[in-house]
Amino acid sequence: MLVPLDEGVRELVRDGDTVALEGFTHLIPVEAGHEIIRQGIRDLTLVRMTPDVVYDRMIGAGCARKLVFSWGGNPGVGSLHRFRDAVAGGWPAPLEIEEHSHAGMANRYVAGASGLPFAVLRGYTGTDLVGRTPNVKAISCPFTGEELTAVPALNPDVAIVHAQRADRAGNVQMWGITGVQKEAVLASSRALVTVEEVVDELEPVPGQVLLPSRVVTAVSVVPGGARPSYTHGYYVRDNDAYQAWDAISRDRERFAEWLRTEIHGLPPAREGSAAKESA
Amino acid sequence: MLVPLDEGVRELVRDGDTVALEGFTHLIPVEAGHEIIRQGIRDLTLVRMTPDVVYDRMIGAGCARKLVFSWGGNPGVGSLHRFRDAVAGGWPAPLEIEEHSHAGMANRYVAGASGLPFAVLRGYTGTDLVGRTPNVKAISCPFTGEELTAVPALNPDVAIVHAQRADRAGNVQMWGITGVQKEAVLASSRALVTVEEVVDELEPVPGQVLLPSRVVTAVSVVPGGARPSYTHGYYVRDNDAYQAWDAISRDRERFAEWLRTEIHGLPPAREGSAAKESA
Amino acid sequence: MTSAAAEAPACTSDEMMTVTASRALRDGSACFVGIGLPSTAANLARRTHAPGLWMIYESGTLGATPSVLPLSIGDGELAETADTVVSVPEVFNYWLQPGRIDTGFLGAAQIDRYGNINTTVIGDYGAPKVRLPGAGGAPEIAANCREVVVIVRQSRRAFVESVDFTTSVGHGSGPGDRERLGLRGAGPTRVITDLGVLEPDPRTRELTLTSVHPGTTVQQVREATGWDLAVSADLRTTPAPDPHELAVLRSLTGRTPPTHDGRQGTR
Amino acid sequence: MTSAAAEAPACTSDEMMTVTASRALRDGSACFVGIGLPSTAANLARRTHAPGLWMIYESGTLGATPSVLPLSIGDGELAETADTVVSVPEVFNYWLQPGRIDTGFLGAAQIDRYGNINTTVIGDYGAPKVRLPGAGGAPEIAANCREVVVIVRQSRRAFVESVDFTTSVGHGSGPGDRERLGLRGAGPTRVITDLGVLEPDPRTRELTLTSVHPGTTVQQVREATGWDLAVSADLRTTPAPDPHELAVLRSLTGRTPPTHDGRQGTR
Repeated sequence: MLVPLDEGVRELVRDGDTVALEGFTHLIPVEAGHEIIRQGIRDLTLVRMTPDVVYDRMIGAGCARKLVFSWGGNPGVGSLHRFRDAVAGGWPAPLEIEEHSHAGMANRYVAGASGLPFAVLRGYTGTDLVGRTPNVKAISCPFTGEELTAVPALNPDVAIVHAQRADRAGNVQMWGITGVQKEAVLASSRALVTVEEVVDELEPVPGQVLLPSRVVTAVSVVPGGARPSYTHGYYVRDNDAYQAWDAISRDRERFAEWLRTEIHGLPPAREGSAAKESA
Repeated sequence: MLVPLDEGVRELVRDGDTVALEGFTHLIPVEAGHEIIRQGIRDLTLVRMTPDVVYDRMIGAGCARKLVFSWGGNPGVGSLHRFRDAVAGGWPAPLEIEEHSHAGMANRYVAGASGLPFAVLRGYTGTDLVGRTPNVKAISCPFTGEELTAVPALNPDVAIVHAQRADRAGNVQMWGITGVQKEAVLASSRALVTVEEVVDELEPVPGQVLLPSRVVTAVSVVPGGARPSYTHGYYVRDNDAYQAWDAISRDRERFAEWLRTEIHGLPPAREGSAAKESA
Repeated sequence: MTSAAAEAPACTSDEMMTVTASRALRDGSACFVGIGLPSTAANLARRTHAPGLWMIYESGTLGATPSVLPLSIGDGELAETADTVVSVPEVFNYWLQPGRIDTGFLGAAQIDRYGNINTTVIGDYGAPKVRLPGAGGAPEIAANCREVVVIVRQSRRAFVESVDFTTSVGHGSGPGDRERLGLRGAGPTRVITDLGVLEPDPRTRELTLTSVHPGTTVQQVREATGWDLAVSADLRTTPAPDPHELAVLRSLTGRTPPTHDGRQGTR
Repeated sequence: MTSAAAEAPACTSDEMMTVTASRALRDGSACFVGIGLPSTAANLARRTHAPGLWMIYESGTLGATPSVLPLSIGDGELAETADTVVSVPEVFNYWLQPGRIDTGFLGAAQIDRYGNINTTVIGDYGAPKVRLPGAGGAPEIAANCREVVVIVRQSRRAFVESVDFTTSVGHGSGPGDRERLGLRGAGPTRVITDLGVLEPDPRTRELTLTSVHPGTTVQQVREATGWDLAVSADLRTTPAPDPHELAVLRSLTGRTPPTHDGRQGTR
């Protein structure tokens, strides 16, 4: 149950999997994403309502074949340049996209968590999202005849989320803004949770979401594992890092250098003088 | 917003309304039900997943025309005799019934709270519940073709629930087992909440459900308003009262006497010697 | 040790039934628990061979570990001792419906030879002889748990050729019916009574006597059954409760106030 | 007091736009707030004429009262100051979808004469000129809020004859379209720009200039619009920000770290 992050990723995430690293601004499992890059995992279908810098990095590193999402941006800053480059420039590989609205994605996870093949909502109608994916269809209410929208369940192979803490049995506790993480975990075949710490007893906290250990496949202790996003009660959001990402990610070479030094821990490739400061 | 219970019931509950007094063993709005009896409100369609002694009393007192439910009993004791007598004996008035499963009722409230005309679930299939109401229908998944079950939304005129406390603005806080009360309130046109107390500040509590004042029509302070059920953190369940109800409710006359003395505060009708101890 | 059964203390037929039901629960499994005999059996299992049993009550308490038997599915102690308390819609939609629960325990007012259950009405629906509490969580427990264990006292009144109302589907009218109806769990795998244990025949799905409790004859069981009860070629005698099981059971029920009479089926 | 406008301190066109947007929010109403200009306007309203404004961010914070402008829809201070934090599915299903929200604030990369909005892509979907963040909460905000207010800087690049992609439906292709599509909210009732205010004509649903900001000419607005912009017969001049509004706005933005550049539309 409690495993080092590299082992957790190795055992749970396979080439070609559909993987959801969820988090809504808060509690984003960034370190787990970095580990996926480090292990060179390929052909992933990445799922997330709000792909941000960690998906930008994974896409830029060539881990993804497809992205299923509803809003892709660098929150508070602007665009995701690696995402844009993959979509518009096919670099480093073409990226297939399937896009939805937030309401649609949230309900797809709910259906997945509920063991239903689809969900019903008032949404999408009249938008051009409808024509771009077979995964939005009309459905009639069998009682009123009213026409509504159906979206299919999302059931990823693996959900990866970050939380404040877990106990030794693998029960996981998170609080603050908890987004759609419970549904993502319940909808997935396997779940990897990175946590700030392991404690003997999970003292109840107002607003908590508790994931019972039986729906958690593995827990890895990764203090700071959500940086540059934040962990409520542990550390705040590093807004400068989001801003800095804009410049790093604009340029393919600068991004490649960042990958080399920051993710793979290799010495800088371009600057002879900096080569001694290996990470 | 803050009104005495009699005023709250008078303003929110009208003859012929569809009314849901919800509560799942815990936090049952018993006193509000008694006030409905006291005011002689008639022709109600009563909705509740688990009608228990308070609905037995309301049915016996002639408030109800119809009951929509999924399990009607005296929890831990046995049957509801007034309910049985109304269904089988038509006393004091015939009671129309529409019955569902818990999963169906819960999802009907969810659809009502969500502004959808229906909900989808895996349920009812193959049971005789299906033939007894038009409110269960088959529905096909537009993606997989799989056949599932649809139930229509429940949108009562009034929801009545009991909670631990409210603040002066009418925000309501409940915790412990909170059942389907949030959904019942959100699904209804009006909501009356009885509370143990009003406080200046609602200190967050683990496991709390908060109902923002904008979905609450009226709050009435009714200490002990859930007795003989319980209010987590305030008082425990009066198991003897549930047991005692079995004997009181078995007999029409004994029930009528109970109504007269306990609800209407009149002197006992049958015992000359007890007539002086008016309530 | 080989003479343990012979040395077992005398016990009532209800105790025999409850202990046998408790043994049906695997350690570490998840169990959807109703009030009454199912709750007693589950709490007994948790205190004997299955300390890791994960009990869900339909009130929303996940992983409750009560110190006394609850009187209702919504007792305060269930909430206080649970891993977490969720809403009622969440219990049914996120936990029961997707098949996360290994064992569902159900009671019955009537049960037929295919394990179909009635908890709604005896007699005609429109003019009932006895109006029962109704469905509660049972139809979806029967549909969606990986397997269902039914606990019911055996009599011709309860074990009927055909139920007056199908509240919860067992094996329908025989092989292939659950699949045709799209029910994803295995349905009733055991019916545990005060006289013995019935299991669906693997081929016909008809409930078949596979075990009789000590001191009970096959003839007694057949006489308490409203259809021509099949008897397994491999009929066993149910192992008697061991002293530890009985002691724990009696301690549990002894701590339970008298308002709890244990006859409430699924709640 | 009659010369208040004349005495108003000089302000930027963005300040003019933000103050005008804030005035669109009624005290006591519920507002679905996106990051950037909408959030700035809503927080300004709450600190001026609408102290009872109930702000919902799509991260699940209901009734947040942040002391500084949040940098994202999921800032910790939103959770800390909210009446309650709910899950993302709950925000959309229990709060937005049933029509409980009075005003939805949206940004736009492109907007057409019927108030239809594009935040998905500039150019061809398969070979985009600019790939934008996408829909987020916007399609259902536009469908289900009682009314929608759009805040967007006015230019021919943004105000186009026809959007490249309809992310969120405004008034479709004219009268009756929202009803035909089953959209229950009123749709965009105001488009507030740095030059003026556009409102749908009650008859044609076409966006019509109803107010110009002080110092702006109708000609300037028409030149910044990619279609032949209709002008209301009853054209007004937008009241300038009063000193209190400006002081509060500047205090708010002054407390906000520089990473927040206010150009992120709906988040």
